Amino acid sequence: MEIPEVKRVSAIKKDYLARLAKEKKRPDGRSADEYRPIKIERNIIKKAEGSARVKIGNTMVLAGIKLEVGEPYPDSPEEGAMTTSAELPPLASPEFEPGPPTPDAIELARVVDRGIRESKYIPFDKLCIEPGEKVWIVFIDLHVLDYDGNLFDACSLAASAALQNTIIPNERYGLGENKPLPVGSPPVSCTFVKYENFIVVDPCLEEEQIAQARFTVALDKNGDIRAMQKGLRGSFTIDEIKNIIKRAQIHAKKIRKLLGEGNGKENQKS
Amino acid sequence: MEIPEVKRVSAIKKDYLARLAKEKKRPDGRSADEYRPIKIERNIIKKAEGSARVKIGNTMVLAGIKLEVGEPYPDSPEEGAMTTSAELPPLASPEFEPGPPTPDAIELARVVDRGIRESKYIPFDKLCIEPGEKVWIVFIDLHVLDYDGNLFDACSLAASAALQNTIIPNERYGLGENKPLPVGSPPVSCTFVKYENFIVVDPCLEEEQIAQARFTVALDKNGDIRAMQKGLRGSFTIDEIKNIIKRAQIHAKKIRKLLGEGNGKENQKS
Amino acid sequence: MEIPEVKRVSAIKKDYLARLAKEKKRPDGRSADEYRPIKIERNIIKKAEGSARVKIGNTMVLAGIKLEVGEPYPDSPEEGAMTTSAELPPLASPEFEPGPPTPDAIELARVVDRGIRESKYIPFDKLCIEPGEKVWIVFIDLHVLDYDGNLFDACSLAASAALQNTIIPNERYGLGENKPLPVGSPPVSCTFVKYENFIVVDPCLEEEQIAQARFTVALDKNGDIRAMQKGLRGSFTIDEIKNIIKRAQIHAKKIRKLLGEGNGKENQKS
Amino acid sequence: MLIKDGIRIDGRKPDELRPIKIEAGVLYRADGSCYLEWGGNKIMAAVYGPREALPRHIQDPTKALVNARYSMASFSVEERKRPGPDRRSTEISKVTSEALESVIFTELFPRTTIDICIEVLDAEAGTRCAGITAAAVALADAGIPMRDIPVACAAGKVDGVVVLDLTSEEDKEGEADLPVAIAPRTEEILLLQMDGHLTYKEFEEALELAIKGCKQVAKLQRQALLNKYKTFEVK
Amino acid sequence: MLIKDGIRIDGRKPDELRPIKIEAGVLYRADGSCYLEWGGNKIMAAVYGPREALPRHIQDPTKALVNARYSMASFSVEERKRPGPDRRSTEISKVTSEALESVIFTELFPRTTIDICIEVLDAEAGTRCAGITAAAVALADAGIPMRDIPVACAAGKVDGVVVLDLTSEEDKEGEADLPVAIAPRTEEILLLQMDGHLTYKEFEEALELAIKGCKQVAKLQRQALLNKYKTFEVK
Amino acid sequence: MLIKDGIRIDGRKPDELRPIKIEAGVLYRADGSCYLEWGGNKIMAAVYGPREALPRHIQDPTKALVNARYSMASFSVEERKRPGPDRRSTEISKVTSEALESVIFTELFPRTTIDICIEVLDAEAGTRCAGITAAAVALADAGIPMRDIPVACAAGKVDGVVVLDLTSEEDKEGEADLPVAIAPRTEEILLLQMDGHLTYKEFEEALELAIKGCKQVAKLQRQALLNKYKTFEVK
Repeated sequence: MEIPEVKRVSAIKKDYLARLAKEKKRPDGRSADEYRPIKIERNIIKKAEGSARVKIGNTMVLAGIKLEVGEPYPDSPEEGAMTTSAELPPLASPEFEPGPPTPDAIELARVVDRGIRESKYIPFDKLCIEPGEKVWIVFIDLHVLDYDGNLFDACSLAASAALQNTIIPNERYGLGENKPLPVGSPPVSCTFVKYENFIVVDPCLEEEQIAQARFTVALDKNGDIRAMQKGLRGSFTIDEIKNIIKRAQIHAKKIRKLLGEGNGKENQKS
Repeated sequence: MEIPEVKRVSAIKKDYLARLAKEKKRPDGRSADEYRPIKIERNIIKKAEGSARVKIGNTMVLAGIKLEVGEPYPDSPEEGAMTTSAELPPLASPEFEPGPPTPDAIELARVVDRGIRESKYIPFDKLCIEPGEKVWIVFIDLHVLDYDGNLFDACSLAASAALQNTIIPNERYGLGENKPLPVGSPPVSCTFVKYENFIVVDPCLEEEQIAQARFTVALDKNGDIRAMQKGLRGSFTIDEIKNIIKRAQIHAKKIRKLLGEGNGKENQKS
Repeated sequence: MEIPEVKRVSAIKKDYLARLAKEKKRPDGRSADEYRPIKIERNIIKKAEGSARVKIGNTMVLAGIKLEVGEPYPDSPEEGAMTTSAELPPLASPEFEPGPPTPDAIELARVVDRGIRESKYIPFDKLCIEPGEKVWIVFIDLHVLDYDGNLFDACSLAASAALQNTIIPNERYGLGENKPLPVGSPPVSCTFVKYENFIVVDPCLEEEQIAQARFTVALDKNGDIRAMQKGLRGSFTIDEIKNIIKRAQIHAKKIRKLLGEGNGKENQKS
Repeated sequence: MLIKDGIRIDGRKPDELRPIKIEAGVLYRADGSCYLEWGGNKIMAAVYGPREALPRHIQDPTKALVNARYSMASFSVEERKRPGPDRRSTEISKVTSEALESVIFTELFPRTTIDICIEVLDAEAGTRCAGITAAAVALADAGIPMRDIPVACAAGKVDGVVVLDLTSEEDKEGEADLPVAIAPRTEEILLLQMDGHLTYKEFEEALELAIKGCKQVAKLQRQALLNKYKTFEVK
Repeated sequence: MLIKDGIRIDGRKPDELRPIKIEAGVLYRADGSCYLEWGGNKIMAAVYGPREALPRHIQDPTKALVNARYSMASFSVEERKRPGPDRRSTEISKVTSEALESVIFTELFPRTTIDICIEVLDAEAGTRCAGITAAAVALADAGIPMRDIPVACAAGKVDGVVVLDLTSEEDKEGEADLPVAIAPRTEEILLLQMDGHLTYKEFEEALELAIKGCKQVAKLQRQALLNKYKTFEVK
Repeated sequence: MLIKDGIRIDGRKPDELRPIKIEAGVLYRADGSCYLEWGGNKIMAAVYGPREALPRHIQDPTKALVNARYSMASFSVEERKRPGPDRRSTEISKVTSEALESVIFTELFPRTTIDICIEVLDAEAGTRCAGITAAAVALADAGIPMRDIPVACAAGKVDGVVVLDLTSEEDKEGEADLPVAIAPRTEEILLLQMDGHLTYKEFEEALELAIKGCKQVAKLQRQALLNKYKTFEVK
């Protein structure tokens, strides 16, 4: 049982943000449909099979990919598997505490996981080593380093970028030469929050602290929906959700370019 | 470390029950040797290999049986195995809390387990698939749904009834056709508590809350003793225990009939 | 996060010990370089493959050795393995609590482990049963029974003594006759603490409670260093550490005799 | 092939619900409770509270905490589930708590907790929607003040067709699953999750269908609560 | 065959105890302690308290909490036991706490806890009775006010014969095990467990034998406590 | 053979450090932070506090608690590490906390905690020294009053030669590893661990070399802190 984050925001700050919202203004001066600057750095962890550090404003996350040989699931003997974990270490925020994953961390990891899985970004059928016996297991570990809001998009982007430069470590297992992990076209995640009936993309921490509802949608290269998640204790109207998805489709196209996608390149990869 | 349940009963209620006890009266008007109404429903969970819901008064428990193929113990390579767990979920009582099994839940499961095991209700030698390699493991899961006292008898009865209609899921493991789990004659458990020197069968919650000592005995079809457990921090005299067992022998005969036993049927089963 | 032990000592007692320290006196009248009486009893646990009880003053620990057949590590397929655990049960001190190993217990076990491992006391290459498949795993379990200071030396000594009389239980695994575990020459551990610039060997509990820094060194039969560990939040000067090691070399020679070492016997063993 | 001549493998039309049975006030100890059968699902829900939140440092001086716990019995699934929460049930507990808190007047009960227990006894696709639906009835049965009674239902896509209330097989073999919870009076969306593949147009269609389903289920919820009070009158 | 010509495999008669050695006051730090050897069992018991119960919310304002913890050393059994409590030791801790609390004047020490630690160092059948017996001596050694010194002993059935104080082999191959703890002055029964198969008549016989055993062990307990005080006198 | 003609396998001389890069103040949320690369190691350190120690019963009324937590990212090593603390990291957290507490004026901040987080993102031998070095910079960056800035470096023995700052291969194949942390102004020893085999004379030589290494690293720490303040000036 967690005390809602909102409790920790002073009443004065809350009032201030509410007044801004009524004028459709955000605390950092952005428009409702403006992302903070996004920066992707790849291949920064040598021990990982793939890695990427993503910054969205002051938020910083690191995704590391490891591959291990394991047994396939009985119902898909010729397919590899994937598991996604998120760490919210005390390093990244005064509110994070050491210990096993909180419900927040679990939800975060599972939403990122669904986006990747449902967009068929990793072709699991190409990760079989020996049918029914040995397949590659892809471990996606999301490590938050600095938390200033919007972990869903930062983690999703970091995972996608890290998978793009991931190596299958055949040599470590005596299976021949290392080669790149084949990937399809990545999902792109866009997150919005609603407070005082103001719906904004890419919330910063202050906005998340007073947000009543959150909505994340993961889109594929065609703008089709692959995963969605409504969060927090507020609600959305049907029209609000439809509108959010349309706004997300525009953002996703731009973000996709940062991944080197959206210009025909994705065909070469798959 | 648990705070004794008794603390939670108001002094007034305690006094009231004590006055009743002195007149050999119980709070719900029963005599010392009267069970609440018992109701058994079988085969109610489709996903389980066997199941039964038992109500004793307002107390309601659900037993579900699952069978899995596993390895035998090294010292009994040709015998199946059994494991019994009890869940006291917060659904069933304002006092139950989520988390790993409490000492109360562990004692409950182990006492039910001993009754079944020692009465040789499940013929483990008939649960061998491949000697030393593969045997059936019987999982008995006891789920308390409504807690108004006497979980020992309700859980024991639910487990016995559920095992009576359990299927060996050969098909799921490609081992031929499903067939009924062979069972012998079930144990019948009778529980008594003592408060203010008044010893009553089938305690309701109010009685358990002020009880000084508890006694459970599991009897076979001949009235022989297969398992016993004294509980709580009070004591019994030797004569009280002898007397309890004799009373239990009478109750067990009646309860056995609810299981379709006690009329020669049990011979057909074994 | 632990509250430092020192908090639990009254200010009066602390002052008293500090005054003694200025006169180079210890609370139990020993000199700075004097161990309390050491007593070793071997072979006291029948169920263990090896065991020893060590008393240093009022401190009492029991080491029990178990051997099991297990898989070797992939990078040393022809070598046995060893694992060392320490239990600080509530039996041994009013400050110890039940639960998983505390940082104190983990540090203790790891320092004892390093002394044994680095002095090559157990010849792991002689513990291979079937290369790459089966080796002996040596479990060293350190059980503290009475805690009056200096667990590092007591546990190290108990482990060394227990290993000296350990049997390889070939019979239990159908591998022929039992035979003694081959061992080399044991490490000897000496521990010092510093308080009020007074550095003493073999601290008793009162001294540990006010100690600012601790130093443990494990020496081999030649007086060479095999493991060291500085502990607690104080510091040592370079000269203090050099001096401690020289003092330890003298103590270790004496303690080694209690293990039946130091008189040429160790050659017969290896 | 999961749909043939417009009929699904269990004989339903695309916009048809599985059979649903709801009973309110079935438990003796709980402050409110509900037993619900929905297709092959069997769910027991109980509500305790508002009661003092303990330990005290978790209390919110401005409102009640809403704490739903979704749990599957170990025998409720094909392969026995190990007791205790896993990652999936932790996520479902979280989104369920959030969806239900939306409608509760929590500010009436500062420093308290409202505990909602959802036990899945038999599982066959759609347990989270069934759980929310049962929990909402249990909340009403407990007399917790709410601005509406939440209700949940999933839509999805199977063989290219948008359908209501997926079975296990449709969930596994189909193209998308969209569980939705709403406050039926205002049609506000309290919970929405989705995995699979939907075009924007298909999403609009599926959302509409899910809301239509929710409204049908809402009638059964109200009937169940009414039945309970009728029982009282008869006595 | 475990009994031949009325003699058991370890040479004992049916109503004979294994050799028992009890020593009180063996630990320096504990408020009370006892070392006990009983057949192949070696047990160390310690008592701490009465001391303030912490955290405070567990305090009982009317009496002391009695909290026994039975624990087996990992090297005390044939196959190494993983450290930490398992289900068996949790149950034994519970019934041991209850049995010992029966005789302690807990109402003299409200808001406190009396902690009893039982460590099985070497195990060979009957550890729970040995543990209770040792813990009772440690309680007396700690000066905890009790209305009697509890004592425990098991009886059982082997080869159809009711016998006292089973060995491992008799426990494994035999027909029944009946551990009993009593307050020896009044013969009240503080603990009674049983598994196996006994007719009512056999039970009566076994109970009588167990109580007889308890009374013999009780003499050794009192002697151990006396020895400790004698030691003081000599000094 | 790890040393050939006085040159180590990575081309270094025996008394040469691996390349080191230190950056202070790299995180937005933390009160102080440091990013450090040391050979193949990449470390992020953050400091929070002094802040009220909670729950209250852990507060020390005489001083701040210093609580360092060393943690390795699951992808920082060859074989994926399971998340969460293991025995090795628990020990390192303990000795790191003790080493850093040595220099902090904890008595200025009673009832508080100073939390130090060390995350190893990429690991290649010597992570505990790198972690302490980074944490010390983060403490200074957070403005925690210290009597000196701690610094750590290891020496060791490889192929019979005493060398500075071991690589993974040297650590694995070499004869000894001696991590040392000091307060560089006074040369007090705050942390010292060792495993392997050193004669007393070799130890003296290795300790001297480690301290020499520490002092070189200390210059880089000070430079990093200076760089940060310069950045402020420029702005």
